Amino acid sequence: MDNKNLNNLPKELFKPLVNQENTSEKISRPSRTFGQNARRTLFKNIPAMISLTLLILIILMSIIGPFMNSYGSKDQKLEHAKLPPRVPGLENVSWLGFNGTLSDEMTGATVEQATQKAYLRFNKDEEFIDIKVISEGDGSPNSAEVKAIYHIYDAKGLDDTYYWLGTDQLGRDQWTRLWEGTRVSLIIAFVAALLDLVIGVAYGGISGFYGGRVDNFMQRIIEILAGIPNLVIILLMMLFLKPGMTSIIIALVITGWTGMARIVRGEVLKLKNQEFVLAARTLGTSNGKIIRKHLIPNISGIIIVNTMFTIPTAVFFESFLSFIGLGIAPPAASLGSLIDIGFDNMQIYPYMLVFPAALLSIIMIAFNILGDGLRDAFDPKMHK
Amino acid sequence: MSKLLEVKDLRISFNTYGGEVQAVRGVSFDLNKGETLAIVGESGSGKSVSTSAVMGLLPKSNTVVKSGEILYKGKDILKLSEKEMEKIRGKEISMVFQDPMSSLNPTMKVGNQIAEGLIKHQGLNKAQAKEKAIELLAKVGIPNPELRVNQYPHQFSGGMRQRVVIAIALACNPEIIIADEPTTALDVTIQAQILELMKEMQKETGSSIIFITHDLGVVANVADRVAVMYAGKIVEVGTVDDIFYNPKHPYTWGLLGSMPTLDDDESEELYTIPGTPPDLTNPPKGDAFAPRNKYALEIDTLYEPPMFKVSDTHYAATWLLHENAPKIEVPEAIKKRIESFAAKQGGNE
Amino acid sequence: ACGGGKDENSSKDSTGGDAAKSAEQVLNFINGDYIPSMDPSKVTDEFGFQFVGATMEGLYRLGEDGEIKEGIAKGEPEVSEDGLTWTFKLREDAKWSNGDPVTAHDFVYSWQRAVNPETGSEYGPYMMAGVILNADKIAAGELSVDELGVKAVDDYTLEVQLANPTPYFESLTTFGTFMPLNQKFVEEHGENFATTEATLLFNGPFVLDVENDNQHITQANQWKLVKNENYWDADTVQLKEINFVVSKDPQTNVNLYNQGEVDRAGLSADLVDQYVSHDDFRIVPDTAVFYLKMNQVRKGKETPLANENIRKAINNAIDREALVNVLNNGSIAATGLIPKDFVHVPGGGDFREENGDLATYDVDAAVEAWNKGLEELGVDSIELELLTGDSEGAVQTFNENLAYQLEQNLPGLKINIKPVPFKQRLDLNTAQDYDLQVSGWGPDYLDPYTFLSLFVTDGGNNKMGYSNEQYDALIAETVETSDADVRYNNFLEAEKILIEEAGIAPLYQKGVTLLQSPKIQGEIVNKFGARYEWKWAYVAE
Amino acid sequence: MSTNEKILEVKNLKKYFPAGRGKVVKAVDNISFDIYKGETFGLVGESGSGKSTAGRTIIRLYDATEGEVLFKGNNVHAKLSKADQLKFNREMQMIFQDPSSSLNPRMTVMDIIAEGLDVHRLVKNEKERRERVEELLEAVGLNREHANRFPHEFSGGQRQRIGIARALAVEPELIICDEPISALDVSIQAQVVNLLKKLQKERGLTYLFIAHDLSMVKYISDRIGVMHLGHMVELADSDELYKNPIHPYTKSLLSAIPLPDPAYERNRVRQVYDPSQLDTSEEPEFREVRPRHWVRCTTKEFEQYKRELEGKE
Amino acid sequence: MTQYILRRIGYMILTLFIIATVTFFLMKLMPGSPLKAEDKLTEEQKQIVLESYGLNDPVPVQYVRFLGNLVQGDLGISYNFDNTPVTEILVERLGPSMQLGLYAVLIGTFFGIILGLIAAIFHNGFWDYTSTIIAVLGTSIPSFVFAGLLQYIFAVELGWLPVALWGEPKHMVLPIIALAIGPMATAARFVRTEMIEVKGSNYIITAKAKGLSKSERVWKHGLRNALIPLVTVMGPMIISLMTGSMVIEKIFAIPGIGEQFVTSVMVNDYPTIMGTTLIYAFGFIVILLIIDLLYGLIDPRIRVTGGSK
Ligand SMILES: Nc1ncnc2c1ncn2[C@@H]1O[C@H](COP(=O)(O)OP(=O)(O)OP(=O)(O)O)[C@@H](O)[C@H]1O
Ligand SMILES: Nc1ncnc2c1ncn2[C@@H]1O[C@H](COP(=O)(O)OP(=O)(O)OP(=O)(O)O)[C@@H](O)[C@H]1O
Ligand SMILES: [Mg+2]
Ligand SMILES: [Mg+2]
Repeated sequence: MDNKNLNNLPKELFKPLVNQENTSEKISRPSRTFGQNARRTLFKNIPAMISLTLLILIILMSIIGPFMNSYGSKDQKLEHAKLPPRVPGLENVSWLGFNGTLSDEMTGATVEQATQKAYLRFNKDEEFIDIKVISEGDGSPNSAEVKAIYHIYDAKGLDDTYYWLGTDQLGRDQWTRLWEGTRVSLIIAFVAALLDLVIGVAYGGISGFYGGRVDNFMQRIIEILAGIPNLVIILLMMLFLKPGMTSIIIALVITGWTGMARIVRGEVLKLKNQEFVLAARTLGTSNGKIIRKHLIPNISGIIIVNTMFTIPTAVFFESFLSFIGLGIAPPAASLGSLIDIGFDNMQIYPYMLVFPAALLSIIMIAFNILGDGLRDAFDPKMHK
Repeated sequence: MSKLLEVKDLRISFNTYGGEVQAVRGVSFDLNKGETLAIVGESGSGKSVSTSAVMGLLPKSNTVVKSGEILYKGKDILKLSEKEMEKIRGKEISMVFQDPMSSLNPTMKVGNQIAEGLIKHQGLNKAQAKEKAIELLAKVGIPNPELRVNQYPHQFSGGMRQRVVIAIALACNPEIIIADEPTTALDVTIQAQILELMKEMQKETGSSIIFITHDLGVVANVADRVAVMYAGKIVEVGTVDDIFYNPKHPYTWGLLGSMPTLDDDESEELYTIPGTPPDLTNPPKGDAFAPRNKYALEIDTLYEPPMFKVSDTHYAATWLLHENAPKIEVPEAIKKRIESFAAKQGGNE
Repeated sequence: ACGGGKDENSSKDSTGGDAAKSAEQVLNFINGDYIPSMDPSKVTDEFGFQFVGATMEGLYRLGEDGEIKEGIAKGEPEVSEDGLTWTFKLREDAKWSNGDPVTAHDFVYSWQRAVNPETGSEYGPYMMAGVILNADKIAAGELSVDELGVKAVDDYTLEVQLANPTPYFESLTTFGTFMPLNQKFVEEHGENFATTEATLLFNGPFVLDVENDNQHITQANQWKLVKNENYWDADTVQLKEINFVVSKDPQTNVNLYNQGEVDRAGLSADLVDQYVSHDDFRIVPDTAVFYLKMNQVRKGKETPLANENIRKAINNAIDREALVNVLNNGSIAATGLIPKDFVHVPGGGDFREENGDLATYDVDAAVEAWNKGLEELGVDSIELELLTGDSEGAVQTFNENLAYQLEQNLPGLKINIKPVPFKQRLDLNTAQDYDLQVSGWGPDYLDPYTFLSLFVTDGGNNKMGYSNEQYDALIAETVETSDADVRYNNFLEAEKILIEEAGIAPLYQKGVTLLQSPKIQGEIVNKFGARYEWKWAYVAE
Repeated sequence: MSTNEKILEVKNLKKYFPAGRGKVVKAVDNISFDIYKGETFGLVGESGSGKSTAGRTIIRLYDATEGEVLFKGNNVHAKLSKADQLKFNREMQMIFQDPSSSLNPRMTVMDIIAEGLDVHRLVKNEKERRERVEELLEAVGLNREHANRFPHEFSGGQRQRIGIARALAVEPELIICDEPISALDVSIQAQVVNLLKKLQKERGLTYLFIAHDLSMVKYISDRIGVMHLGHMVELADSDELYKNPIHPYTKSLLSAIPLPDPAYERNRVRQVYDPSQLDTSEEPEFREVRPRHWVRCTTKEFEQYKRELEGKE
Repeated sequence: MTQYILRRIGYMILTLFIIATVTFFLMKLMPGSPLKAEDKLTEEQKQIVLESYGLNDPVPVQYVRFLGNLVQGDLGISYNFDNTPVTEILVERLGPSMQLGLYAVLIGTFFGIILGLIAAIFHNGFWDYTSTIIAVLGTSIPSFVFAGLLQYIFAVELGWLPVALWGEPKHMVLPIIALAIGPMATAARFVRTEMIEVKGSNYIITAKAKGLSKSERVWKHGLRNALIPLVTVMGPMIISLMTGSMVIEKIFAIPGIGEQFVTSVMVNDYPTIMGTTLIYAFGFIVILLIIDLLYGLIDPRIRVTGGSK
């Protein structure tokens, strides 16, 4: 507005403002709680939302997946053992690997020799084996190479049989077992994480809140626990308890809660000298109420985040236990036990490893990303 | 007096989740060689943003410079590349931050933190730079500088740390020192020492200082000229005497009135500015101060007031200065206070 | 060897191409684990026996097909009428690797040491009690070691007094526990004897060579067998060197084989499919037999398995062919306790063929017995625990299939698999705290007694409350007589009783699948004791 | 305003903190003062001089190392019955320095203010609770609509007012204000101070007002104590203290206050506090150099200060 | 300083003592014996053998003896390896594990730091996502799968490196890579988060105001401060890596303590389990002490000052 206009302003505008609104204390921002803000921030985090969706999907599948076909997870059918994945509709798209064939490359001095080997390799079912010559060879050892594709479903006369993810050595449907295994792994992980949470929060809370000698003593105990390798503790548990889910969970919890306790303690130590806690004390609020109303709500974010990171660790540890043979009792499966078996068959029946390992990795990645996302969401700095 | 720095119609916004924050909404001021310009205003009024812009310190990710130029010796700083800015920062224009506790790197020896700039801008070698660092420490009044250069910030008290920060700012004899609330975090006694130190240094080097604060006492102490900011704008600018003895803007009145003086009558209420500052994502139409202004006019809700000239050195942006506006006197409380100052001054002299 | 199903691998050199190099008498093998002990008196495990066997020589050595070959003893022993006094003539050119001669005193010392309670030997009392006169009493600390029935008539004549006529005594003397020891050397090293290469003394075809002489043998993960130039029959030994490394992962082992690092790699079941067509694929039969133990008394209480019909039902409900298919490692179905190709009945065929297929897969019979059993017990369902103690994939799968078969074939049966660490399974076995358990037994000498003595009432390995007076009497008689016909008749009879009343349910006879370089020649696979005999082995072009 | 009834007596109060390895920080080292009913007692001093520690020890947030605090004649640090303790909690309240950390970010303003009401069962039902909170909100100049909002939605000054409302809810007699305005903007400081004064007038409150902004303290307080390194170095009526500061530390403190008066500032001479000038011949004690004016000094200094004062008169 | 360390050592000894006691009694609770062929022996024969291990004494006597031996550095004789002191086993097996672990931690952290820095510098950019994905994958893929893949690709298919075994430097490459993935991922995440935090801190802005360039700010001012929290997590990580990874050691046929430990567990070799536990605990505590001292080195604020306060 330049000076020229200044003089043209109507006089009546220069009257004192009469109906001046009550200026006092207006808040223009919409009311949003911390939780709402956190949720908003989380919802805007695309990778975290993708992870969340994936996880929900995986959890759903672990419940309904086993019922999506007619096979039971424990039904053994040795004549159907080690069948590769075959999915109706996708079976004609050979590169997907869902066409129910096995293939291998064979070498020999001559094509003939290599072909014979290939027949030997695949039960001598010559009529169901396609041979593709890769290299003619010159008669020297292993110079000829052929690729054999074995139509195993046809060879076994299983025209209308489809194992979507193949079968294991006992002819059990991998799809069914994969999802049941996922369920078992997730239950172990969730329950372990939940118990970690309960014990860790209580212990860390008490340690941090009472401080001083109590704290010192409780921290020493944690230190001692951390100083004992968890395999020793787990071994002990395995001896005292029946092998199975419960003992795995207990073993996981016994070694796992200290992490949560440490974090909670740290937070409580920080919080308990915050002025709002002091204020509550001067009001005569009881300790219990201070913990419940003032401390816990303020560390809930960090607890949730930490739980998110505990879950994949538990899944992981369960699979390690399976790997060393202390895992879930057969015939039940877990992701870990499936991977363990798959690992033994890695080079020849890769599908036995690929699916459970991929699923485990996806679960791990998703929980990690979701955990990161939640951490951001609970960080007020990340709010708008 | 030559103009060292000219800021013209600077408008800066930040993109945030909550929308666009219009932090600076058309700020213009200039800085002459050797003078101290104080910028006052309440928290969030845009003091730091406008001065950080001069240093090119605003975060690149979400800052939008909507318009304006910042002319330093005739060059527009806003148009310089990062490389060119590096040559200006610390050498031509340097900065002292509010919080001496966090503005020093806790893991680096104090001496090295001072020497860095010297090595970078003056091409000194390490030994020379250290030599100079000791000199600077001595200059800002730190005893035992030879010993102190090799210590870490946590071994210094708050006041001493702020001295170190000042030493860093002074290291390359900059033309302009921007001090963003350099004493807010300090005790009164230490604040007084730091202020004395800054004035002394200025005398010695002839640098210009932009001094940001919301403590009017400090302003009275250090400033040659004062700019009062409100909601991203400068609402009044003038010499210290203009602002303190002849304030024109109601916001300035409020600021002055809300500070008790040692000889106030305790039974009287302090003069306050009601309400809260406007939300800068959605600044009000017209005069942003109007909603909190007892003396608001109808026009305030429609048009932004321009800068009215009060005197050659004194400008204020309030419709009250328009010729058509009703004559509104400085409120009693403020008037009384000014009078008491004058009386005391008389008494003193 | 003892019970259990631990797998091992070994293999030979297949560096292939280079003819000159392959003619070099060097082999490279993988060892499935560390050597836990090299002290002949203390050795208890497969690898210990393997390397004691390769580096030491007892009175005799096992040749092809269990044939007894001369060792330190010259010619056949002189046996007294009653079969209780055996006199061995020793060769005079046998030397220890430090040059000392090997004498009859070395045997006396060693055997006394093995039964001396202070030694803490486990195999000493086990192998010698009831065989050598007074061994049991000495081991129990009731007699002094001098009373052991072994004596050096002179430096090169050894006289042994047996407790019972033991027709298979010659084969026993090939066993690690019966190796001689040089008293001076052993006592010189005291506590440290047999802990490092420097504290070992050999008299066999090879000497053990660890890179660091002072490294604990048990901690070496690489070592060599080097031809022993002091061996009395050194001329026969062709191999210069056999290198060993410890590696446990089957996939890694096969990869090592394919890279030519080693000459033999064991194949786990999962790898067999991939390598059946490989030129070097081999199946090596083994004499270990695996069977299902059915515990009749658990923690002092009778289990449903005390009912004979229930046991019979289980025995008949097992499809052993399917099981060995699952194992996929060259194992064959076991139809009795005594393995195939182990011993022959006097003047006749293979013991196994002689006694026929005692355990058969017959679902109808199984169900019939099952229902009868249930009726007798007055229940309509039974829940049993199957203890498993091995993490190895194929064994686990095997157990799953076994459990599944039983559950499928016997309505109302529920089986819970309980996997525990290997050693812990043994502990639970000792405590007789299980229902079902797959257990295995490898022979310790060439006689059915090694198997059939297991299940006498309260026998050390019975641990399942099995007791049959007739069985006990038959077995006891085999100890007292040296008449081969009587003994074998008793053995055949006893096995029939055991299987027919389903004391155990035989499952399979172990086989080993491996990739092995064709250049390994002349290697003998023993039926007990040291698994491989390399004295006559050589590398072919 | 103030009466002669002592509401609080602090006697030789000491509060030491362990500083590891056997060392202690003497945060409050033997201070004594009384506060009369209805007055505002100001406590000033540089950062770390022990003001907050003193305040927190008085309100039992810390246990005293030594000495006693009598509130209405009762020893605060004695073992109290649950009922006595609750009573004490009602009668003495505290307002904190940091408006952002003194309110639980996860609670609504309603719950924050009502916390005291709940603890002391001062309301019978939800409706009454709501009414009380709204009343309090209005008393501190906020709107009743604010009750359901969360602290982060408020500006610093508003938050401080919520803190005041929380303290007021239990109708205390003595409020310890620990730098309630230090973290606020100038203009907002004035709002809060005005509010405190207004409430004092209306409700006859007594304040222990801790601050280091001396002009504000002077404005609000009837009497002022100056703390330095855990000691109380000077105590007097506020006018008296400003007019006749005696202790060199007080003098330097006063001379350092910047005033919003350029002309005055141009001429200001700062007095530097130099502890080495003090008499160290004996342990200084707190002495009354003139009625109602106490200084920590040695006998020698005592005489000297007395002389100085006489000279001034 | 010395006083501080001495006090810490006192604590360490106490903690170790408690751990030793706890594990001792736990082990006593567990079934199992040193016998290897127990099924072949009669009860009397077993007792005689057990006698030679001193296992027939009352538990308190065994405990006192155990402590006495422990003080002299004697951890007993393995149940699994004949006549082999546990100390011998630890010495032999710790070597390779520590070597691998140390290299893996060093290399992993180095690359992790680089990755984290790149991610932080290009916050929310392509490189940030890439390095975050690498880091998440690193923590998500089970190490045995990863080790198996490495072996398959680099040894079996490409033939660049040996499949397994131990002894020469080339044998270490694959196991180190497999082991380094974990620390790399952890370091990357930590450094990224910290660096982003540090980037916004006042002293970095001060450095910028001094005219320092971005790289100078990152390297001279940011890195050291961003590393401080990493140091705390490094402690447990180092000790768990240096005490061996059962999986990696098995797959690559490395004579390490991790594999040994699992074997000991499988065969109830209690003296070895105890010995390994104590070594682990000892290492854990020592590393924590070292970390604390290191912490002071990196962060002068925490430097444990002895003389001046
Ligand atoms: N990086 C940023 N992103 C978003 N908003 C910002 C950013 N920096 C500053 N602002 C906003 O810009 C406005 C002005 O901030 P500025 O820091 O200049 O205030 P100030 O006057 O310096 O206040 P104070 O006295 O508190 O330092 C504030 O509303 C602030 O929230
Ligand atoms: N909980 C505590 N533990 C140990 N030392 C403490 C504790 N609280 C305060 N101190 C120490 O006591 C001394 C006095 O602190 P206090 O907070 O009372 O000072 P203050 O005068 O309130 O300072 P400020 O103006 O900065 O608030 C300081 O040296 C401080 O470091
Ligand atoms: Mg600012
Ligand atoms: Mg304080």
